[in-house]
Amino acid sequence: MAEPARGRIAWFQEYGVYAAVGVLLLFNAAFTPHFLALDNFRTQLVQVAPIVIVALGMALVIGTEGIDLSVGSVMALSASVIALYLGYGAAPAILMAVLAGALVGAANGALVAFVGVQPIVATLALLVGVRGLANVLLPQLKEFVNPTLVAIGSDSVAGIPIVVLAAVALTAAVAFVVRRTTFGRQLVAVGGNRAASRLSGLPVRRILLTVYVISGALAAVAGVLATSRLQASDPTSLGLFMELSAITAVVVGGTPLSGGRVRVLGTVMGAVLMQLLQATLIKHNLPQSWTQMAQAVIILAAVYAARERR
Amino acid sequence: MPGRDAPGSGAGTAGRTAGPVLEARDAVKVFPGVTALDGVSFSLDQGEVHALVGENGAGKSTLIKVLTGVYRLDGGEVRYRGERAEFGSPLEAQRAGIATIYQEVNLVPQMSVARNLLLGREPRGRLGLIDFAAMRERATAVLREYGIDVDVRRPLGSLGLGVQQMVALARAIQADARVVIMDEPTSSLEPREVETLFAVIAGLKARGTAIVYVSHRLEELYRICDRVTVLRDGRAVHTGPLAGLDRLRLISLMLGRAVSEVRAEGLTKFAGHHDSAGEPVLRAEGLARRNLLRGVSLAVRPGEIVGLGGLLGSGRSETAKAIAGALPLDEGRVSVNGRAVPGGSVPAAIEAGVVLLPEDRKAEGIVPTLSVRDNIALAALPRLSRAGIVSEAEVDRVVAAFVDRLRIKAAGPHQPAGELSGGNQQKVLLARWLAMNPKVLLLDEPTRGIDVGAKAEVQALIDELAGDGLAVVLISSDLEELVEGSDRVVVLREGAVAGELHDDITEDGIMAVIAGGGHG
Amino acid sequence: MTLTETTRERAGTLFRQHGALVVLGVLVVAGTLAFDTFLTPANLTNIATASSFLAIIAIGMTFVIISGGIDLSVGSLFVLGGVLAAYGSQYGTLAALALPLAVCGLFGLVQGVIIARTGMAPFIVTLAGLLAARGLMLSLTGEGATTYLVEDETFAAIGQGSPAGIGYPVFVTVAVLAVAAVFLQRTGFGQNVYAIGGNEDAAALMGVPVSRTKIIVYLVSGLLAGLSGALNAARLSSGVTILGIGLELDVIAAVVIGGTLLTGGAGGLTGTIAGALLLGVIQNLINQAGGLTSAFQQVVSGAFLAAVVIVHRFLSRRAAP
Amino acid sequence: AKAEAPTATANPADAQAQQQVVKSPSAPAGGGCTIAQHGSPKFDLKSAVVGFSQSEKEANPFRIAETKSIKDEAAKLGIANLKVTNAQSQFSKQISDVQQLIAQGAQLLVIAPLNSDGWEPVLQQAAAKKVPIITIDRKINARHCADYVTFIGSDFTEQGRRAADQMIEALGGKGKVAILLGAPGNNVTTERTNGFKEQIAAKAPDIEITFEQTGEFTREKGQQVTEQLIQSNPDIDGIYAENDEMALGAVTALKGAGKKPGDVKIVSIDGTRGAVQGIVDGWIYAVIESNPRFGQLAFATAQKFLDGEPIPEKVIIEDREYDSANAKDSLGQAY
Ligand SMILES: Nc1ncnc2c1ncn2[C@@H]1O[C@H](COP(=O)(O)OP(=O)(O)OP(=O)(O)O)[C@@H](O)[C@H]1O
Ligand SMILES: Nc1ncnc2c1ncn2[C@@H]1O[C@H](COP(=O)(O)OP(=O)(O)OP(=O)(O)O)[C@@H](O)[C@H]1O
Ligand SMILES: [Mg+2]
Ligand SMILES: [Mg+2]
Repeated sequence: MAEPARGRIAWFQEYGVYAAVGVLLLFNAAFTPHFLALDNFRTQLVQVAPIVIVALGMALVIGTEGIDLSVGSVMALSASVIALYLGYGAAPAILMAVLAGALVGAANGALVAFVGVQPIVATLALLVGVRGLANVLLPQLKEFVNPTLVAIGSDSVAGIPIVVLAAVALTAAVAFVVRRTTFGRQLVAVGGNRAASRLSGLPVRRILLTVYVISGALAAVAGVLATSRLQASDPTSLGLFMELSAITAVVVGGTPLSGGRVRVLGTVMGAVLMQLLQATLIKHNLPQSWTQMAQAVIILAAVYAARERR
Repeated sequence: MPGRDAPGSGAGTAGRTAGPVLEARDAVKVFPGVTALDGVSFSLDQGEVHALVGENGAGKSTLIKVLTGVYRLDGGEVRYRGERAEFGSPLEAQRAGIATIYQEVNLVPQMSVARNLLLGREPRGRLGLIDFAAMRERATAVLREYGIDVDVRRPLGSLGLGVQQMVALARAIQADARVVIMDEPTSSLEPREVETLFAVIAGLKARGTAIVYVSHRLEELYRICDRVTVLRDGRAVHTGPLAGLDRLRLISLMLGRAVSEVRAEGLTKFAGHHDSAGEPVLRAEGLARRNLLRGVSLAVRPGEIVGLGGLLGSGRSETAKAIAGALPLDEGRVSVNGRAVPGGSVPAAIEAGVVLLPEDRKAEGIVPTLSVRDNIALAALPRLSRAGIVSEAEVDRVVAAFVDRLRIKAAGPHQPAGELSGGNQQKVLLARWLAMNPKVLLLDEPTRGIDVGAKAEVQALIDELAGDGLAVVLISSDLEELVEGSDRVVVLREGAVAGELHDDITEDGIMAVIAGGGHG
Repeated sequence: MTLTETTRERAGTLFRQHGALVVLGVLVVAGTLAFDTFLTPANLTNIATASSFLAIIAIGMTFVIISGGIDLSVGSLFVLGGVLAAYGSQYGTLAALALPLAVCGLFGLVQGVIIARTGMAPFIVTLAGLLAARGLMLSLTGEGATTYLVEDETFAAIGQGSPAGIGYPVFVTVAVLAVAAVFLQRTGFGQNVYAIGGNEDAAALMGVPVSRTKIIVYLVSGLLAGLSGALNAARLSSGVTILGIGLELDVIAAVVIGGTLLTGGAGGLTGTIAGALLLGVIQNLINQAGGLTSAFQQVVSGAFLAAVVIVHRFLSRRAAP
Repeated sequence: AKAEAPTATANPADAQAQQQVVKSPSAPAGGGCTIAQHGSPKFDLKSAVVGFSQSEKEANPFRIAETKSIKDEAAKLGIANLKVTNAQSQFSKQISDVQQLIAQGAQLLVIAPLNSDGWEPVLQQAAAKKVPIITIDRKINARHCADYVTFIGSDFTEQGRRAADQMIEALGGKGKVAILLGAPGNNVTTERTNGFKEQIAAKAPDIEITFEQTGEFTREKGQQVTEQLIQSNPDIDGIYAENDEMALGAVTALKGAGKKPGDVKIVSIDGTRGAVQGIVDGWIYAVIESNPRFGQLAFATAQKFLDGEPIPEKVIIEDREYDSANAKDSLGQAY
């Protein structure tokens, strides 16, 4: 009787984000001049890449019923560290930046897993402190001319920007981790029922720690990419409010904040949806007030469609 | 459904005259993938105790939730006191005079006992504000009637499940109810508490209250129930007086098999005593934990089933947890095959071959968002993967084997475990541990909330495992199970060993030790 | 074996509830010893007044968090409330108060209804609310370009008057706190808030009107954010448009430092107030110390916050598992 | 750690040229504000407690130069007791910062306000204690002399007009222009936008403003918005960026889209070294300066006030312009 309707609902729950992206694409194809150009899609993908990368880490953290507010500040820290170590060449600088991100992640993870501080507070403390640290290390924006770093930000391989390739590769890696590895299975179990996971002998603390380290490292990678795109290290404004964008992408993509589930491709689509929306509003030259209200509506609609029914 | 309404219905305000107080007619409830109720008709008369039985997943809890406004019907109707009733929420049903104790303790663990007990009917003082002193007094007094003596300011969650169950009972029955519905109220209760409960039920019945009683413990049904309705696969297959209904017949109705077939299998639970010679596999010595355990020692040989007896709060669950590394110890040591197991670490215990089936499967067992498959494979994942990558084929093999062996009823291996019936969840947990090939199996209430069929299966399984040389510690509030299943029963009292029964294990014997008569 | 709470457990509970107060006390003593300009009436009233706006919002947030939710929209509602109050002040005192309360209350109400009726996560619903309220504020002010000035003397006095040297906002905070505390601790509504935060399903089965309670909780949060914004507008004599960004995080920090668990079901208001004051004192001490670069100040604030929650966590760790 | 080698070094000889020059001391007919009128007690600047409240983190060239010039000048004058606070872009914090400075006994307040409105609580306390206030770079909407002594800074509307003049010149009075707006709600944004639009409307009706989106004063947002812009409006002729950071972001975006220097004319405001270098490289057409070095002027004005001289309501400073003609030579003067 009600079966077909139920089927449709389930479909929407699963693929609502994809449908929304499709609708936006159609709208733009019809009403936005110069939208259907290769360059345009490249621009959108390049802009969304750092958000996607941060959101991947965020999705893992959210899968464990946590949250990581410090990601934006980690991006800034990554920018500072790059500027600091660029003298040794691009590779060591990037390495140090990612290491710094992982360290911040470890601090988050330690607070959450070992001290037992609630994730939102622990990472809030680091959100504040790490942004400050980024500024202490590098008091102001600093341009660079390092050819390798500039190339990472602006070159393409086989017509696809390196930044986008990085995002695709990391998405594949995270999807693999979530779907195929022991760690991936364990992390959603920890998010689904921590006590049960502990009693089943899972190394709950280590899993939590690792998840935050991954999130920090991914945020740092996003910081590297954003910095190389900007051709300057900007510890003040890089990654501001990134945590909200990333969380939005994750949740719009269908991963519940209550943990126990991670949707990797959904997360990517969530980020793409928000990017396309932003682009649409900018291209149609709508004022900021409109942009914000439209985002509110889209977020609600997307999450409403994908919500778990009871 | 149309035209089924008796002509002139609604006119016959059935107040105190005959006719059902509460009724379901052709009730249908569909969940994604499962038709939980498939046209169930059920009627409850005034002053009767009506048993509702059936296998796990038969739809008992769903029927209750439909009757009390938790779920909306997909078809059919609910009638209360002769009129069509559509309760929008449990609150409405409660206000109308239907008190319900839902399956699984459903209270707020962070709140104090008193607040839980009196939520929604707190004593008011001046200006209509809550009077906490009065609340404490009232709560303490009420619980004392049920034989529970606790500091009612403590968070409920810090107490054992049994106490929580009693609080839930006390809470529900307090209200002036016309109908009281109890979904497996005794699953965590001790004989003493069960007696208290039965006394309460008798009192209610005498007042003319109608009672719906769900339990998998058949002997209880025969003691207190007047009529019985049997559910099978979402259908009501039998309703009638319980007296005169043969126990085998009842079981055959629940299982949907011929009586002869059931008789042939017998009510097989435990095969009997095992050959348990040799050195103990598990040795626990002087386990102590502030306020909980005071020097418990225990030894279990391979192939032996050691029962743990005792009242609520006597420390049985804590003992099991301590051995499994889930409770940090102040003192004491645990060893397996003579090798010491580091305390306070679950992975270390598992490594040594000690596993625990926890008492509270909802809070400590099932990961509701994960599939049946992932739940079963959870603990064994490291063994089922190579270089950190899960071998799906291996997982499928193990899962399929256990779903089959334990007859886990699910829409498929990918159904979220949170959607399974309680009994099937328990089987999933059992499978999770059996997949680990343990040496020592600690079972805390392994058959709690499991139907007769499954219970027999689980018991047979436990027997079989012991026969294979596993050392088993069995905690059960079901004295019958303890008596029949154990080779030896260790009785705990107030966190210490009070006595031990070897050869002649009887319910009376256990009760005597519990009461303080000094065996062993 | 005792079945009553052990002293250690009780100390733990006590500390969780009043830990912020203890830390606050320690900081005040330290501040007094370190700086002569700290324990002066002027400085203390400054801290109290400045903290009161945060405190009022945090009171609403405490209800939300105890109920198991979260409200990210309060920063935006704070600035929206201020703009509306300043705009409304041209029509008199009543309008200056009623307009922000009505609009922000409505925002809270709608968020509450969406959360209660659709089961969507509060985090995401109120994140949308954050964006929508800010968008509305921007469109009311010509993309932030227009600053409405408070035209009404009486209304301005509510923000600026200071009988006995203590600003009205402090009195308002105390009044709001008193009323809120009675509601939270001594009424059925308050019990329901704790119950749904502790275990929503159980609460529903126990007959708690879950939807209604949630809706009220977000309504209260919206109202208080609007009230705080209006008071602030009165104090500043204008509807400043650049306020409130990231304020929700400060508010959440205050509530959590105050011992309310984000998991819901536990916590209280006195801790929240202490948490709000604690944030104010930390800021004040950083300023007193001087000499720190702005970047370093942030490092110190972050470290402070982390230290407070760690200490808090260790001291309140319960004896029993 | 080892950073990349710096690209340019400051030339101390430029120091003099960098100082602010007063454009309009405009002593009004009323004679300005004297210490007698204000009511402040006389004190010796050197031994006084002076409070300086900075609005934003010292993380962009403007704020760095501003704070540094205040601190340097105080050191030079031998003012031992300078208390500095930073509001980290939170207006509420700035209010309590200044209140705290007053509570700590500040006798003179130099404020770089985050916002022009909303200073009532501070003004009341300052008035009660008769603490003179000098605001720099942004003004406070309040009563001259009663509430504050003077405002020293640029005229943002005028900056917008001058940017428009440059744009008109660049485009020959005809074309399509995009505006990269500053942060919404900021007075600076509003005034620089208004000045620009006024002037375009008045002087070059053939220039069409087809696009205005906020870049929030940051390089990253400037880049992102410009990337979207040149996709959807490939025929854009000029970009007016309301600060240098956004202009430099726009340059990166144009480079990325394969444009050549000069394809799109960029005019911006601030005068940071990066932007002036942009002119040299041909990417930016012109930059209107907004000079952040307030130290000398602020303390000189304070001293005059203490000496009893009348102080005008506004001290508007002369802002330079950089274009292809002078950029190379003036590089050392940019901050
Ligand atoms: N919320 C739900 N969503 C989906 N399926 C459900 C839900 N609740 C129950 N079911 C399914 O409905 C069927 C009936 O379940 P119900 O809980 O009523 O069984 P029961 O008779 O109470 O079993 P038990 O004795 O184990 O408690 C089961 O197949 C169960 O999986
Ligand atoms: N009758 C009671 N009165 C007061 N408190 C009790 C009572 N029964 C149990 N408790 C509390 O519950 C706590 C734990 O009980 P728990 O259920 O774990 O014990 P148990 O011996 O394992 O019994 P069971 O597993 O059968 O419930 C005890 O420490 C005690 O504080
Ligand atoms: Mg059931
Ligand atoms: Mg137990």
